[in-house]
Amino acid sequence: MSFLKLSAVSKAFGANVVVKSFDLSVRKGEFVSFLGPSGCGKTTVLRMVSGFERPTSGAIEIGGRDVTHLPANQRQIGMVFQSYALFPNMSVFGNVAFGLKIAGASKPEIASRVKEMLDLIQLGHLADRYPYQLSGGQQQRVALARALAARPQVLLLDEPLSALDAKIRVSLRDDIRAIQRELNITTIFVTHDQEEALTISDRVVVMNGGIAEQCDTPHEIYNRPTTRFVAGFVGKLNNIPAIVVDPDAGTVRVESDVVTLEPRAVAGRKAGDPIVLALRPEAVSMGTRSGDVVLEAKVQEVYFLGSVIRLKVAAAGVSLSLDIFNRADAPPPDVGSTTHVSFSSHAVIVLDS
Amino acid sequence: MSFLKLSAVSKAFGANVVVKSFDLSVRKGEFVSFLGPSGCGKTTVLRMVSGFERPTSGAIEIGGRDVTHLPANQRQIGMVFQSYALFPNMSVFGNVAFGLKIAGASKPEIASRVKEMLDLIQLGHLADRYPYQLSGGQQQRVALARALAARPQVLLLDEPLSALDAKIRVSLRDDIRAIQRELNITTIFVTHDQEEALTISDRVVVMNGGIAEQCDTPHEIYNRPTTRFVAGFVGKLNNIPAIVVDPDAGTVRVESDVVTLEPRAVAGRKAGDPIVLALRPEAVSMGTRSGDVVLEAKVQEVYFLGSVIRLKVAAAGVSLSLDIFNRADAPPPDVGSTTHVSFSSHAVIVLDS
Amino acid sequence: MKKPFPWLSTLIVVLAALYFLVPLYATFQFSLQMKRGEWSLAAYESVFSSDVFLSTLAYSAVASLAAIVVGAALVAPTAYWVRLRLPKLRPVVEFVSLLPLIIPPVVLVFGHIRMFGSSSILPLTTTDGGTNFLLVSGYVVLSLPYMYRAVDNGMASIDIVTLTEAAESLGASRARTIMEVILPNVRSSIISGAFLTFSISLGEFVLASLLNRPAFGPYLVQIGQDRAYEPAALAVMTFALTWACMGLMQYFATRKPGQRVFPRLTLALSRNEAR
Amino acid sequence: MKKPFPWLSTLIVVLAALYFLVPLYATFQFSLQMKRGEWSLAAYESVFSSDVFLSTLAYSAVASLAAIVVGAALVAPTAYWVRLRLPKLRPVVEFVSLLPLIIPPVVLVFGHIRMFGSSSILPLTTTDGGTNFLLVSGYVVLSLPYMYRAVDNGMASIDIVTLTEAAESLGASRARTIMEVILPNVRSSIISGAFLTFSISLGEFVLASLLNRPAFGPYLVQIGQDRAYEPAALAVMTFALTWACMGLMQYFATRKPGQRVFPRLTLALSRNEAR
Repeated sequence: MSFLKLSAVSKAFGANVVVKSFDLSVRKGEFVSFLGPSGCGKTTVLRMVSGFERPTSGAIEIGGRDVTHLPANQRQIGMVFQSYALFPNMSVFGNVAFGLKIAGASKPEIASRVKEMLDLIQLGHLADRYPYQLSGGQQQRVALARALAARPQVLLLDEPLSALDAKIRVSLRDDIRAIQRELNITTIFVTHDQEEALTISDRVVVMNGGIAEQCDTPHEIYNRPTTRFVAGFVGKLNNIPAIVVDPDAGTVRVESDVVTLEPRAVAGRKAGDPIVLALRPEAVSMGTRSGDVVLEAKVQEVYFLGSVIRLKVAAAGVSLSLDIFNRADAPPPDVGSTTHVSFSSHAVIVLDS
Repeated sequence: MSFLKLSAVSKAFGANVVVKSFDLSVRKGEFVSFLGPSGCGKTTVLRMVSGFERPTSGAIEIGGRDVTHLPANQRQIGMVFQSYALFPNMSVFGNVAFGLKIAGASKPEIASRVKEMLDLIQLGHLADRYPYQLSGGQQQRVALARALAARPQVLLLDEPLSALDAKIRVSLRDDIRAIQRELNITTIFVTHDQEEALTISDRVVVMNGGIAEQCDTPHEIYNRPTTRFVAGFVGKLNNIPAIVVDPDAGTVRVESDVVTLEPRAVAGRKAGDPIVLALRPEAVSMGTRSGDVVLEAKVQEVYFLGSVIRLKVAAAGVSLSLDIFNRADAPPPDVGSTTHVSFSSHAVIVLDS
Repeated sequence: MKKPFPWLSTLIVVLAALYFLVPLYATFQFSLQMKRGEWSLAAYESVFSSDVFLSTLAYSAVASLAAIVVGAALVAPTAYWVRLRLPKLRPVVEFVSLLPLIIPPVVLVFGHIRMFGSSSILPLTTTDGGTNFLLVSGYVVLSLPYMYRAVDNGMASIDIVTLTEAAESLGASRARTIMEVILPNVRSSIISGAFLTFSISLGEFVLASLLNRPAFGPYLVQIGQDRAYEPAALAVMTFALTWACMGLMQYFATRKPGQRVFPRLTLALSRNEAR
Repeated sequence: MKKPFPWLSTLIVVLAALYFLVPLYATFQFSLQMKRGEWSLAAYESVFSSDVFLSTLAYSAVASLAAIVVGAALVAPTAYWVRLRLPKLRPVVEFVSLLPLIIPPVVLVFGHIRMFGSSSILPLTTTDGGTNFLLVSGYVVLSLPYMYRAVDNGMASIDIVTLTEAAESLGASRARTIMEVILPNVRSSIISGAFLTFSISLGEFVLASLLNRPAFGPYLVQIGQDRAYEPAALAVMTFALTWACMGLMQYFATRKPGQRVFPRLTLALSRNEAR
């Protein structure tokens, strides 16, 4: 049962087609992220759902009702903006109460609902403050409470974390997710940050050039990208050139070694075809014991990121990135040292050369 | 042999002491980062090295010469600012040539040196552009070339990456490090981002309240923090409450289990003392086989970050974070499932309760 | 680097202050000397006892207030609409709003007289009401640059587009958005524009004189040519009045809900300490 | 949401345009009718053949240029120094710079006459040179708000403090920093301030008239009272001149090295497309 439904929605500004025949079904209570580079159309789709832009063609349904031609103020949406957009002339209480006042709620009703929302975002003690007296993170929490107060049908988040510092970004991200689950509210979240999208979502829609390239769970998007764009845009990818030896046996040649993959990975290719074996950095391990494919390697760079150490090694004629966990008792390998790296042939994604 | 030396440098603005008796020795060609929260005095120290602020007391030496009372324009420094600060009225060539012109270099000398610098930052083809025609990342590269063109004695970087997008931030960070190594230039880098500081530096100075809390290699800072502030500020830390059982044997009680640590970790404590066992998320593993301390745990939250999956589990009466690598063939554990987590007693940092 | 004491800039600030204050003080001193050999407020009494003073002041005050009402009613919705729906036109509208600043009022009046003179289709200058209408229109035009700038700056500081969208997403109608979200946030800008309009219109000479209106500006000039001590008293009073207007304007322009009176100074101070 | 055609705003823009254009057109038409029954430039010829026209125009032009030079020399270093070293004083300096806008020129002149009159220590009004000096000083003060705003806005847009530090870190002396980094980047702002000063001073009436100077403003008003067709011709020419000034100002104010002539319009258009 889809609660929010976009059917073949397109949007053109003049001759510039920004969104091309976009389809999406979102279940009640689901959290869906739109992820993509700037200009990919993700914000335009959100603005069409909110009613700030009108689709050139296609239809939008919320809760079974066609809202395609409904103005924004009749759609019962809650929206959170990148710039917070709190009303500067109103206190925190006034901001959160605004939607309820518009809806004609009674005074005691408003007071109790606002208190409930402020407690939810843990800012009950700041009800009398004005927006300019709050930090960015606090303002965005209030904006979230304001959007949720009037019990909207859909919550729309337009890069709500982009203006915040790294630490606050992470903590507010977790809070948004917790609140969304608690209220079971259908949510669309627009972001250009892949970590945000992967962490927070039930499903991620990866967009590019106005088209939805893939729409799936974070784990699938990351581990089984269906298009080359998704594979390159989400996460880091090592590309090892290889040549198909025997497609039926699943054997390919990497440098001078012959490696056996699952036959279905090279299905449909001919012997001698050049291909690319794509591997995530965490799928490659130091040493010889972690997989069935072992390569000789030379350490080129060591990036100490904190909990993770990212190594750049030369192997199979290319430069590979691999991630290992920091160990307090073992400093990272030295630049220039030689070692072996290994990976499991199951972890390989085969792409065209 | 220290090339840049700060001796008991202090700085007060009126009654407000921002930097307190700061000592530092930097070797020729070393890359040192100042890391700390905003207001910790890191930028003020940098500005005293550059000559934009004058120390209230103490002395600064560069290359064996006392520069404490030298104005900024006679210190032969190269500085890169957060806001790029390119001269808008000059082309890329003009910006990079500015310092050389001031130094009185000849025209052919300037032309060849500017070309060399622009090739170094891979923007040789944009010499005739003006700053407003460049992206943020390109502008900051030009600013770097401008700072290096006149062969300064010290390179000072004041949060040069803060204004850039995540992806460009990472790639420019690696480029800065590579260029710094190639030129072997003594460098001070100010940042509030711990990942930046850990990745790029030979040594990191963690600052707080105008004081250098710890000054060591990234690996030491991260794995062997000497103060509670450093332990909490750099990286994420799990805190498990425990009680000392026998300090000589190194035994402590966690919940109802007795755990044996290295005796030196609890040296100087008495039986019955409450302590905190601090652990990095990557030091805790799923399952029972990765260490000598095993705890029962229940999965509370799963954050899919991409290459790393961060789990929050309830164990030993507290909430623990632990990091595991993503596996394409095994989805992350479900929220609510029970499991075991284990860690090595060597990885534990003992802190006061 | 040490910060040398800024001699040059201090000198300039002191000179600028002297340039205002010394003439003012001289004028003030002179205004007290109407009675030979003693300090007195006689000049001020003389001014206040004049019927012409009171009537011209009242006339100009009413005309200025009318100009404020008309100006605000024209400018505020235009600026809002242009920012919301026609951002491409903003440079054009800004340009138009600046025109009155550089077209000498004389030209404006010639145009009006030609347009609405006794031989035109709409002979406004032949009646008192018509001429008053022309004067107010002229004041509206003269104050347009200041009013538009003030209101537009006010709107620039609050991101009108996103606030409008936020209010709409919460169910507010356009009218309610304007009344409860937009206007309260630019009210201080409109008020500061109003004070500027008031001070400009009150002492205006050329327009009032060419339209032959019994306004305060021509009265000031007339007195300046005929008397000795009264003009000094008038100058001092006008100065005090405009100073008060300016102070009120600053107060309203920078005030936020629940904020102190001199927030900008406080802000600058605290920003400096934070480094 | 669909965007309804903005009737209200279009109406306002059209009305505002009419308010400027119709009188201008009427004036222009009238200026061509000096010879009965035919269109001619006779009014313009009559104006240009007048010695007074040429001499007053020349006098005012020279006075305006002097005011520009003095104003820029005062304002640019002050604004730079205040931003660089005395950021706390910025609200105060801005406030002072706005004062001339709201103190009627009449008050300024009274102060001057009192201060520098025949009975004062420095009797400037008794000599031609002294009175000219007072007039130029007055123009400098009158144009202070515009000049300061223009230059200060120019400096705001380029982060003067960091650019100064960047130049210093590269070894530049303060003088070299100002000449090669600061001035080139605010030159366009100074020029646009200069054009505003020029248009304000050229047609100024009250100051010139009270100081009894042979300036263009009083000549305009005199002609307006005495003649019929010439003032119309003058008005049209003044309008054309100020329009040209304004166009040049916009051009310089928005130009960047290597940029097109109407960058702001282009910018607005491309920004809209980017969404």
